[in-house]
Amino acid sequence: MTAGALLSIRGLKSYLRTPRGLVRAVDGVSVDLAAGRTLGLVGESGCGKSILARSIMGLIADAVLDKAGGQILFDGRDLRGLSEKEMRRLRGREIAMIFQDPMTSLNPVMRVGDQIGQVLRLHFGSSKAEAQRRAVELLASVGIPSPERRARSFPHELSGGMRQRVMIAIALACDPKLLIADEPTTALDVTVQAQILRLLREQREKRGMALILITHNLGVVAGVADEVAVMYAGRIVEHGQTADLLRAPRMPYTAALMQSAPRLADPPHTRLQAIQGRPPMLIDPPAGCRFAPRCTRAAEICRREPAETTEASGERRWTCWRPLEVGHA
Amino acid sequence: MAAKLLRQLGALAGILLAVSLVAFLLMNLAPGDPALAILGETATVESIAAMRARLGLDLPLSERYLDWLGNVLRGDLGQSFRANEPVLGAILGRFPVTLELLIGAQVVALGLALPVGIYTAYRARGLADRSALAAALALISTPPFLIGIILIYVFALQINLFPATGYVPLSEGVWRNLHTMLLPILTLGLFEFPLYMRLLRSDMIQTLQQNFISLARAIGLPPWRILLGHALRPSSFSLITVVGINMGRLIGGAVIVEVLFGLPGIGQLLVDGIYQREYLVVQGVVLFVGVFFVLINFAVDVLYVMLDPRVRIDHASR
Amino acid sequence: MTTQAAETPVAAPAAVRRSRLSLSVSLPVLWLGAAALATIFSAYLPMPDPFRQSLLRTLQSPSPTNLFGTDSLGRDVLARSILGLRVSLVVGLGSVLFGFALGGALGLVSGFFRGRVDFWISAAMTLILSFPPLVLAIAIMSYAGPSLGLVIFTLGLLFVPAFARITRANTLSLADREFVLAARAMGMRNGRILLQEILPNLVAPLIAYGMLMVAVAIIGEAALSFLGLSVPPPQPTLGGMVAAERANLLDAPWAVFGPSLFLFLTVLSLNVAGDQLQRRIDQREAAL
Amino acid sequence: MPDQTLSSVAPQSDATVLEVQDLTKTFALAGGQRLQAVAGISFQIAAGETLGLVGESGCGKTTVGRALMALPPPSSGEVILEGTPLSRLSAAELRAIRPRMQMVFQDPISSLNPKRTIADIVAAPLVVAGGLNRRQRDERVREMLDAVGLDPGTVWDRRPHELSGGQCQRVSVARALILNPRLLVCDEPVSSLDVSVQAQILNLLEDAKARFGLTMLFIAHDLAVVKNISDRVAVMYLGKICEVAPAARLYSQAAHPYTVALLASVPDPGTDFGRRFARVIEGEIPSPLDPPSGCRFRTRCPKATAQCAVEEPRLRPAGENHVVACHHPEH
Repeated sequence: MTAGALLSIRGLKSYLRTPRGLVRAVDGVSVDLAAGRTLGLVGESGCGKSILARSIMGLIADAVLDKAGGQILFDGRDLRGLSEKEMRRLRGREIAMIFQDPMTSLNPVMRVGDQIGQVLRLHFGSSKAEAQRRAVELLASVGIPSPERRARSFPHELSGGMRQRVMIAIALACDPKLLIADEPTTALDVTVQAQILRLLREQREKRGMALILITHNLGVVAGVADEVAVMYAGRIVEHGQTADLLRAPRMPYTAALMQSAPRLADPPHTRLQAIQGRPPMLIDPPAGCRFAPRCTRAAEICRREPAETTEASGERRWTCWRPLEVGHA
Repeated sequence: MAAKLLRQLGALAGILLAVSLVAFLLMNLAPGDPALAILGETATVESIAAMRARLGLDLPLSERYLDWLGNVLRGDLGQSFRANEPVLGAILGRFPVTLELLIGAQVVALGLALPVGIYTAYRARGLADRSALAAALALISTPPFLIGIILIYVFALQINLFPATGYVPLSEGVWRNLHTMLLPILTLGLFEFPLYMRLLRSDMIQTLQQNFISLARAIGLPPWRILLGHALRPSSFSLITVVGINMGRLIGGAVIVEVLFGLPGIGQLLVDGIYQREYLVVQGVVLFVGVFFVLINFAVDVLYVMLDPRVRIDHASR
Repeated sequence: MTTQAAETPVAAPAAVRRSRLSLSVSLPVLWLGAAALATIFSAYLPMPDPFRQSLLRTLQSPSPTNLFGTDSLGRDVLARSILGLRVSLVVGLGSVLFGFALGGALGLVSGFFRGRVDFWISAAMTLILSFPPLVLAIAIMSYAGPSLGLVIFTLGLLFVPAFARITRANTLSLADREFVLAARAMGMRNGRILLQEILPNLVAPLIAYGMLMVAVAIIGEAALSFLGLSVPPPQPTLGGMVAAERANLLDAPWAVFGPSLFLFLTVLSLNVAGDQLQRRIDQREAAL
Repeated sequence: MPDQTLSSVAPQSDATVLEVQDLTKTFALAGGQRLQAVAGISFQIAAGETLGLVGESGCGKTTVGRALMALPPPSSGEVILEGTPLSRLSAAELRAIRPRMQMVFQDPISSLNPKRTIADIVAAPLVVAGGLNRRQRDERVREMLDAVGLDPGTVWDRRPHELSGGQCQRVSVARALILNPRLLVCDEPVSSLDVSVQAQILNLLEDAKARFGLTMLFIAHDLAVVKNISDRVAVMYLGKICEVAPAARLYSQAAHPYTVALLASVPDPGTDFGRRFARVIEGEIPSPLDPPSGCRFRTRCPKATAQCAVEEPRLRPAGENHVVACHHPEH
């Protein structure tokens, strides 16, 4: 583990109680993040990346969450050991989060200025006027034109991109040390996505906070993240510096993910390398490597035993019995 | 906005006209001769003809309607034969009793439904939630007269806390009035409570699953502030609508409760009118209640627009 | 073709939960079944004659011969309650079927064709909804004189807007679904789309709703008969029995609470079963 | 629009399967407002060609797809399918011609009736068309399921919710192809699927096109996906077409500033490490209720001049088989 990591997740297991059984949504995840760095967390739907994010925030109800093990060390404290009251002091103040759908993530019957202001009043005890003044400043800083007027708007009067900017303003209000962005641009158009990603990047640099960017889009990760963790079926299967990992994936799943997405650089009618089958059910995952049933390189051992994690130089890790050679992709 | 309001007022006028037509036709198309009904089986052919002429029954239907409507607009709903007083006067004289009953019942129902609904939504599937739901289901399955009879049996007959029947007007003191009105109000309130509670609970549960609630939690708000500050208002829109619409259900319930507790409200007037074949009284009450109900619903629509910014903006921008 | 999907369909989920009948379903169904049988075959049940009066045996407390005691005219309360329940069930089912047929058809047509048809149907529904339902029922019953057919018609009429509204809303949302567009795209006629694509998706929610409405209808009938505006005597009705005996509440509570219990259990059973059915449908919809 | 421009929108060779002339679609909103979702667009698709229609949300691309399928018909303009103008057809004639153009929708679950079995769903077009008995129909359904990569034995009696999104989309493709249509309109067929499944469906569509000799209109917002599957691409902005070019050429030599901005906004996992988003364009699509005068893109365009506000640019040639609607094209 990196010395002085802001966030250090150790063997985290978050299981969900559902009517159909216990879902091993996060099943032994370890990852570190230093202050001021950006981690891209990539995976397909249902791989557990959002559950991981909500576990860090402590946003999953006790009735549903089975804290099956592991630690979440933030600034030296284990978040799993904190009471709900202590977590509340942390949320929005030191760790902030933005969600996927900007259309439904703001309170529809509350003016956006008040929604920003209430964070400041809650954590800093600001007066109403002070909170309002800061809210306008924040709206301006996230690039919203005529912020005084916009502060009095209701969410449905704003476009999707504007709402996502408001969400970012709420998240930044208390200058958090860590911002978790869960698919912040998935619901947005590509030109607006670029605007939001640029905004996130600028704000991270300006404030020196750490950022976890959760997405299914490898391109988004490439543009924003310093390092990337690839998640599959509740586990992190590969982790490394962004350029290293994307140029030379070692875990076959990462490579397959990259080859299955069409790229602008390729000529028309390029045959895509589809991954056959679909991710396993996390109620009863396969015994060995969870990607083995879909993996073209899988051997006997892959199906039998969970893969071990290999650490290489340059903070590169992969969890695979039969990794690709460097330069394969 | 003004055009919108104008259009709504136009629709309101149309509905009111239609209501009056239904009230009129109900009486005039019904089988049986009203004149005969008034005079009884012993009436002679001449007296029936005289009564028909007096009631205007010998005129064509459309003419009778217009005549009647003109009278109604002037405030003349006809004369009650037995009591020998104007029908409108009889209605207005008794309406305060019914109104007190209705308002009291809504206060009781909402006073119970708000805390119970919010808490059960917050702790959905817990023990309190399940007990509250079971109680609500039992109450929904109990006809209003039965709720009243049980309350009478327990509070009037067994422990003698309140009178079983009778009415003391407000003018003779608030407490003396409440003493007679409490059981009727409670009856109607309990009849209405489970509906509101279940509605608020399910809307609230839906709201609590929304992303903006996750956001409210993610900025560190405590549960009670999330419940009251963020979840309650967006969850209460359908409750507000239903509280309005259910004035109708309550007026129906009020008829039963007034008969059961012997309260001199317009429900009692309606039923007496039916028993005594005072068809003008019946018609007057039906018309009055219909108009009252339509106006309440209109007011709720307007209130709704004022409460929900989404609707409000939509209306303003159009 | 080269791509063979290596995926295999998963087994139907949650089949485990569906097969087991919980108490909250079996008990109501049991009661409703027993009630239906008792009312159909009441003539063959070993009970006193529900119409025979006996001035010597008025307001008798419950005994082996009169399980629910006797009323103020000395008639057996249990036997009369069973006959009264028959009226409740017939009116409940009949009026809901009437409202279901008329309202469902109107809602389907107005949701599918929209436009002018929708406008006029909605206007007619608004008119019915402009009166408090029970007051409208009282008015119709009082003008036309009480009879079984009229009670069914009146209550059924009051259900028309509710069924029309729920059918219309479901039809509207279904008509926007892409599978209906796909059906149009393949050249399917409107009638066939309505019957084959839309109607099958409406049945389950409407049945659950219908069960809850039967409960409402039974309460409505009870209220009318409490006021003496339902089926005329000598036919006993549950509401009528309560109204007739409430003066004797202190001396003979059984004469009031006996029929009340029948009423309560029947309505409760319908509500519980309807709720359960609705919950299951919602769960299945959510799983889609 | 001058004829010369129209012909330049068309590919040089081959018979034309679909021709769209000046198509508009206007919706009446509550409160008397009118929304023009598609504001007069024209294009042609040659036999065997795939035309990609790409644009951001609200640009009217889905409306185009539905309008040319007459679901419901366009407000004005003409859709000509293999020489037959659809607006002149009676309802019965329209129903008769429908099998020649079929559609695959965006939402794999919602496009299949939840109450019917997969076999029923795929057979429905045959039932509507008539002419085959039960056995022959079953035989065709089996063939089609096989062709789209589903095992007929396993899925036959299943219902849509028992299949995955990718499998449902395969069923949709099977249903669309069972009557041997000439034209297949795909409306965002992969946008709700995961990347790995998306590749399966894109490959399937390519294979189906080759095997059944299809002509395709492929509507999507994802430029990389559109480039992958299309021969030519039309770019839409706020109800209008702003550029049409062969797929490879559009991506290398885009002429319209909007196309350029769109391409620059797509992040690429292979090359964009630590990118600064230097060429991000500002603002968002204006409301179609109140579109800008002149060129509709001018409010966000870095090259906009006074001319752009007054004069609406028409489509004009910008290279071989390439047209652009811009006063100041890139080349």
